Amino acid sequence: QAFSVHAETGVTATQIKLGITIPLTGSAAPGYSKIPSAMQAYFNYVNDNGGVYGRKISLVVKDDAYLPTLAVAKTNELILKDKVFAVVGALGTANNKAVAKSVNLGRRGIPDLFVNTGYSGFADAKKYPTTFSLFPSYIMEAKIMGQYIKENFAGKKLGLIYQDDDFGTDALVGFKQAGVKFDVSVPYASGSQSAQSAQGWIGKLKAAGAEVVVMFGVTTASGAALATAAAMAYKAQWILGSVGGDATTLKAVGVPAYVLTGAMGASFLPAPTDTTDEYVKFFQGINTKYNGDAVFDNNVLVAMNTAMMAVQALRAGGKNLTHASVMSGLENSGSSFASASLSPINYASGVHVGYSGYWFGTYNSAGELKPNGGAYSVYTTDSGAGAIVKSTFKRPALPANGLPTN
Amino acid sequence: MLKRKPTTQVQIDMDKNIARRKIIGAAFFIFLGIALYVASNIVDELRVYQGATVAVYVVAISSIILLTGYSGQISLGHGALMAVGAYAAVLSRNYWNFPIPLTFAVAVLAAALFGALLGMAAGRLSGPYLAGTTLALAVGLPSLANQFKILGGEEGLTYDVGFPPLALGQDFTQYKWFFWIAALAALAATWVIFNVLGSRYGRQWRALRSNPTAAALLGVHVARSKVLAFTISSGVAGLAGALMSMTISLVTPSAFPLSLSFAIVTGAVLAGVTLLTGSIVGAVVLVAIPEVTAALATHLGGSEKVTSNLPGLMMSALLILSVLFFPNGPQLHRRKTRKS
Amino acid sequence: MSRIINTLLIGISGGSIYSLMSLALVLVWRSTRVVNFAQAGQAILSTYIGYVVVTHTDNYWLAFPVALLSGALIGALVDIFLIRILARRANSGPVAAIAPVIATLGLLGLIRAIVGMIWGGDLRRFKLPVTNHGFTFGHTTIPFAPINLLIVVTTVIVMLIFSVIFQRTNLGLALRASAFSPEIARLAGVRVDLTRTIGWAFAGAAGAIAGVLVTPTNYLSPNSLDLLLVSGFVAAVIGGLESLIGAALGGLVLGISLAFVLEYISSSLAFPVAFVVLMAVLLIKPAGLFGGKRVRSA
Amino acid sequence: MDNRSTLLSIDSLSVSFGGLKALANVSLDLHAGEVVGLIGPNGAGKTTFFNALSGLVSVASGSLRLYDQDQKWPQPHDLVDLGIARTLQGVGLFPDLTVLENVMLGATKFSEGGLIRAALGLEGRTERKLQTLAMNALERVYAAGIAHQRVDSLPYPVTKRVAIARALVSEPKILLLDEPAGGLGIQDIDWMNGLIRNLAQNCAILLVEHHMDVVMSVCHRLYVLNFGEVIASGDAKSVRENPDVVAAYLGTQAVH
Amino acid sequence: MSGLVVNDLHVFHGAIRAVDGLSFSVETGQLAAIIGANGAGKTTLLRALTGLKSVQSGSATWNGESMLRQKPENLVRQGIVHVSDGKSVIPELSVKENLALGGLWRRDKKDVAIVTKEVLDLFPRLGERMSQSADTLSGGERQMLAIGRSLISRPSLLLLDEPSLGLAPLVIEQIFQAIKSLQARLNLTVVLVEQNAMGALRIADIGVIVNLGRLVTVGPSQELINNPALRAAYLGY
Ligand SMILES: Nc1ncnc2c1ncn2[C@@H]1O[C@H](COP(=O)(O)OP(=O)(O)OP(=O)(O)O)[C@@H](O)[C@H]1O
Ligand SMILES: Nc1ncnc2c1ncn2[C@@H]1O[C@H](COP(=O)(O)OP(=O)(O)OP(=O)(O)O)[C@@H](O)[C@H]1O
Ligand SMILES: [Mg+2]
Ligand SMILES: [Mg+2]
Repeated sequence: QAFSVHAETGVTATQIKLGITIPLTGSAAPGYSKIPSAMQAYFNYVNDNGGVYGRKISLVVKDDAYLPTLAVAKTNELILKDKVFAVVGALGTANNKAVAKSVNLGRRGIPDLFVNTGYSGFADAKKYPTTFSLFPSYIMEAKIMGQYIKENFAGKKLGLIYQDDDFGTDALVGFKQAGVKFDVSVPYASGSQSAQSAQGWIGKLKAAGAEVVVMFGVTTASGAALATAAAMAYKAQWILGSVGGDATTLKAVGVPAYVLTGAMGASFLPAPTDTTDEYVKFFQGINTKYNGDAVFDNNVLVAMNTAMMAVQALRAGGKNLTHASVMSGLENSGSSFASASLSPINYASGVHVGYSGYWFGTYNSAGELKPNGGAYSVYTTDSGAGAIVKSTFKRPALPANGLPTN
Repeated sequence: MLKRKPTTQVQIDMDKNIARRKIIGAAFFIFLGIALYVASNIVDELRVYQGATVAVYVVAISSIILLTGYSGQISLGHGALMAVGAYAAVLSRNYWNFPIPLTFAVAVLAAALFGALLGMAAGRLSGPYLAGTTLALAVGLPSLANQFKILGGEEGLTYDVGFPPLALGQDFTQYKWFFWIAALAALAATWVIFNVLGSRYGRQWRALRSNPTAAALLGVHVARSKVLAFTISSGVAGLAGALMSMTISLVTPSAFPLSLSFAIVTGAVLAGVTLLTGSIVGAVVLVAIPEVTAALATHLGGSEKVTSNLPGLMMSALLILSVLFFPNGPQLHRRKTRKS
Repeated sequence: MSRIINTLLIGISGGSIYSLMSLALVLVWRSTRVVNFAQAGQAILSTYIGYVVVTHTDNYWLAFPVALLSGALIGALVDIFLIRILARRANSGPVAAIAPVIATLGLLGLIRAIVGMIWGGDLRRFKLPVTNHGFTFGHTTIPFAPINLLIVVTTVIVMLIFSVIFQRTNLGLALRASAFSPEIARLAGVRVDLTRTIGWAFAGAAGAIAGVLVTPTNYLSPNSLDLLLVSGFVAAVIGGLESLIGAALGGLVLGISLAFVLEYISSSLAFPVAFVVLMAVLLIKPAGLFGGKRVRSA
Repeated sequence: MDNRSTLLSIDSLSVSFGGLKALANVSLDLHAGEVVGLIGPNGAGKTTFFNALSGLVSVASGSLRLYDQDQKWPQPHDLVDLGIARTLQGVGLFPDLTVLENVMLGATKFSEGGLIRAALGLEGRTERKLQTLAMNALERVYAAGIAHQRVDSLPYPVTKRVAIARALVSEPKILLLDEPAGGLGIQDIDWMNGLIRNLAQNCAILLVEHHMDVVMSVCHRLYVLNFGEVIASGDAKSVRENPDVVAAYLGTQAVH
Repeated sequence: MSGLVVNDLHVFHGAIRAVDGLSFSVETGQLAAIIGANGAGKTTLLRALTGLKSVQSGSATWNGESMLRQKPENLVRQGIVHVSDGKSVIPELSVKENLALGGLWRRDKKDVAIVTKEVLDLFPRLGERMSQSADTLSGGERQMLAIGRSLISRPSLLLLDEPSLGLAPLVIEQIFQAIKSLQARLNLTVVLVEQNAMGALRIADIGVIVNLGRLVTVGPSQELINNPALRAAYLGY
């Protein structure tokens, strides 16, 4: 392969420009709006320590208010005006779909790294050649959760609350594949969640006598459901999906600690409050020094973890950084990247989905998600008919000083 | 006191007037077409893309100008009608593989039909009641997409108008293709609206807007005429919806939020509500302001809390100032002379 | 049977919140003939002010009047600096009908941006004044809690106060006269500017009450009252915009219909149902349940 | 009984608003070539009579014959096709349209072609036709010179004439005029007198007016309404001297 | 100087000089009829005097104090009440409420009650329509309502813009008589703008004839009636 003489767009001798579209304003902003600055915090740390082969990373942030039209417009600005090298961590299923197709990142050959969505469609590397997902799909999550329920709550009456859009309907697919049937399921329209509507959900669950309830919705919905359940004296074993299970946010939306205690959650990352975890501890340090000591919640952890993955991807692209070199670097060595996730990373030639597994835990009275059985036990699967297997993956240790050396 | 012109002289003046209006109109559209063609070849790709968005907004704003500026009805739900058009277009494309122009026609017809039904139901409503109904429509309709598998849920349906024909050359980009399609559709749509507004239909709408009773006594079927305006406006909105979906290659409920409905009404006000040519100004402002304010916000700096909200702040402030100080849109002089 | 009653209770407690917001919208409509889309913005700002008080004093009952007063003040300022000028500048032609819509939408964006700048986008929690744990009879807990009772009672009180003011006092007559026909009201000696400002202040206070009552069971963010604005508006239109009783009833009709549809038909139809309920009411009575009479036409 | 053909014949028309009986058993005939005045105190029901005839209020009872045929009470938009045109009390023009446009609206029934033609810009012929008709009507009220001015820029007396032109342009057989001289100065009233007499050559006119000099000089016959009932009818002189009319309406010392 | 004094008043509508240097005065207790053709500037004059229209230059005083640049609602409190032309009632309110409006600002509620009763005696039609909304009134009934409301404000200077507009002859007579008797009984100063020149001059003490915004002549009304030149040009008899 010939060395390209002139540098790729967005790369100079001293700088690599990355871009992200994410809601900073509007109703989807709470939580997600923390992501860019947390990413930038980690990048700044890396920049202060020599950058990526001497190049400093800068992140251009665009507010898309969670609207596909704006996501396309802003990504166009990122690419055509700001001339970023790659897009990293862009959020939202519809947004990413629209961007991938309309801006046509694939045809332009621009890497679309670590999209922040559980949409299973991006697994199709032929259709989306430059798109790399990081998170397991919602189907995987539901499949694994279904397996867990079958193993642990056989014979109990099962209830489900889910967001009535792809997010939730993907989950239905997963549960079906896992062979779990719910005795009662309560869909809710995205945006309609509130304490008032939650009264209706809980009423239905209560009437059906559900003993185990899976909550597959956003945090404001799971918050409303939990708080209302407590208010209506409804007791059940709750299992929260990864999207709606951030304890810090749940507390902020008014879920008292005693309500959360005993509920279960699924995650691929360690709990953001788990200071015994070396990654969490390291990122908390970065957060204090570089991120103005923002509240360290799941979003911050996700952001910093994504940023660390991005740095490794850029390093994998080599000194002579090109779009192609980054993507082939990810395909070739991505599976060995250091990451906080307890799930293995699956990147390989033609495989663009990163994480594939979940572990289950129970919230303690301090709101920390503690692994069930005392130690992390991760199950992995794929979005299709693949089996659900217990993972033997051992997470790579945190690189020295949190600076990747791949 | 009143000067009288001989009839024949008046007659000639009138013929001249009609002819002049026609010629000016046609010349305007031809000139615009040429200007757009030239422009699409010299500006960069980002501007071409934005040009396509402007064209989409021109169509959407025109639909509001027809509805509000002429027939006097308010709609806060045109985003939903755009959704109807977009879904109709994408379904006809995905299921029957209709050619592109035909999908636009389907969009127009479907949205017009929907608008007609809505208009008939809402025909007796006026002012805030109509605003309220259409607002509820804007909130209620897009989320219905999740109820029907065929509509693809939140994830939406891919709307692919295909790559530009090879005949147009190698460096004819996808965005230029979008732009051509959108601009052509916008020209056609505004030309049709221009004609309708200049005809007796436009006259009737303006009449019933200010005095429905007097209009009825002149033989105008007020309710029917209002529904007609609603129908045409909806059809045009449907076209705008299909075009918008083309530019993002996707039809999804979240592309038609309440803020879209508000944005096009805003654009219409910036355009001067009664001024079809103003729709271009309104559309350009809608596309340009977010970019300009965001750039300005980055330039001014500050904490993230501040910079992320600054564009919204400036946009809103601008909006308020413009209705306060240019309520009649961007035109420089307004005919308000009273002759004694 | 208990299912029906539970659903009804859910509807009532949800509906009374809509009623409060709808009340605020009706108050503005009745004093200036403007549909105030910024109402949610004004309410959110007052609620944040209340939030500051609550977090500093840990006393909800102190935050309540502070929010109420700041709501009134914000309402008054909006009238003085925006609506008055608007009434002078955009008062004829088709633009007169939508200029207030645009101006208040702009104001909504402006306030949200300001709130976002000051407090950021994070979700925040507002202390509950009374518990949200449902009343318990024997072994059953009903979905109606002291907080719901508080909301319903406050709504009724607020409504009564404003009804009396509007229907029985000189101020009420002045308010209506100024709204319908400022010039003639002036010629009759009514201090129109002041009166309209008072109307806006009342509405601001009512909106603030809605904000501080609904937020404790949910959470606070710059957008957290958006949903309420839409349902409040729908409720107000159902009620006919003219009458305060209509506003309250509109809220209840909407709340109860939503509760029943979500319970018995599908729980994901919240938004379409709001539209259908509105259409149904307006088809039967085009000017809402308590709308004005038809004005003589020739 | 008059032997000229009866254009309009209304038999025992009643209209009520809630409890208020605005018209009670009003019967009225209008013959070709006639100018008939409808007078009476304020609130007697004159405008309501026009409104009932033009479908703006609903009729409680009573029957309508037009051109010697039974006729349902019309809807407002049917009026023009029935050969009836009406002016509104006050002015009732469309203020933000030009004079010509206002009058062209009155001629809409002569237009051809539908929406599609209009959308494609093929309406030129029809538009020209309407303009010609409108200009002719404006000529008849001596207002052709101001055809291209906006109505809200006109002096009041001129708007009154435009309003009449707008009614005329549909070539009605029956013209209903509601206070055409209201608010006019002396000179303009004289002028209006002449105009009405002139118009009467082409159509029958039903006239509501409070200016007695207009009424007395142009009307062939009068009906007097009071509290919704016809209290007198006949020629001008007999009505004028009818003591009931004097007591209810004219007053002892005629102001004009 | 007591009474109403207007001096060199100029009021523009854009470029139109609707009132173009008008000067005249009305003494306290007098009834002045302002006569002129359509568009003469009569309405504009009244609107300028009561703060509804801003003036270009000139002065206007009532009992020595300037009336200009004041809000209409404050002028009402000084006893200066204007009944505007044609539509001076609020159609959405009931007759009762329209009447009440005139007395809202007054402290002396007893007197408000008394004068309300007087008004209802003067216009019994209104009494029959008290709870009806004003939009159902006939043109004449509305005019009565507007005048009635103005009286409830207990004016000392009453400015009436074409009160006879659209009224039946008998009612015009009644209203003119009512104005005349109110003037005498309450020592009211009245400025009466009228198209109905003869009717107005008959009850007026002085007449002010305007044309195109300028004063043509001012004088005792009897003199004006008897002046053949004026009769021909402005009064139409
Ligand atoms: N829509 C309505 N609702 C209730 N009452 C009405 C309505 N329209 C008219 N009226 C009443 O009916 C009566 C007749 O009114 P109408 O307007 O016909 O009088 P008019 O003879 O035209 O009087 P004017 O000469 O003053 O115009 C009046 O007492 C009026 O108050
Ligand atoms: N709002 C306005 N804008 C522009 N010009 C106006 C306006 N109002 C009145 N005018 C003009 O000012 C002049 C005086 O009008 P004004 O209404 O004062 O006359 P008037 O004597 O009251 O007439 P009328 O007897 O018809 O009521 C006229 O030329 C009129 O066209
Ligand atoms: Mg009448
Ligand atoms: Mg006047």
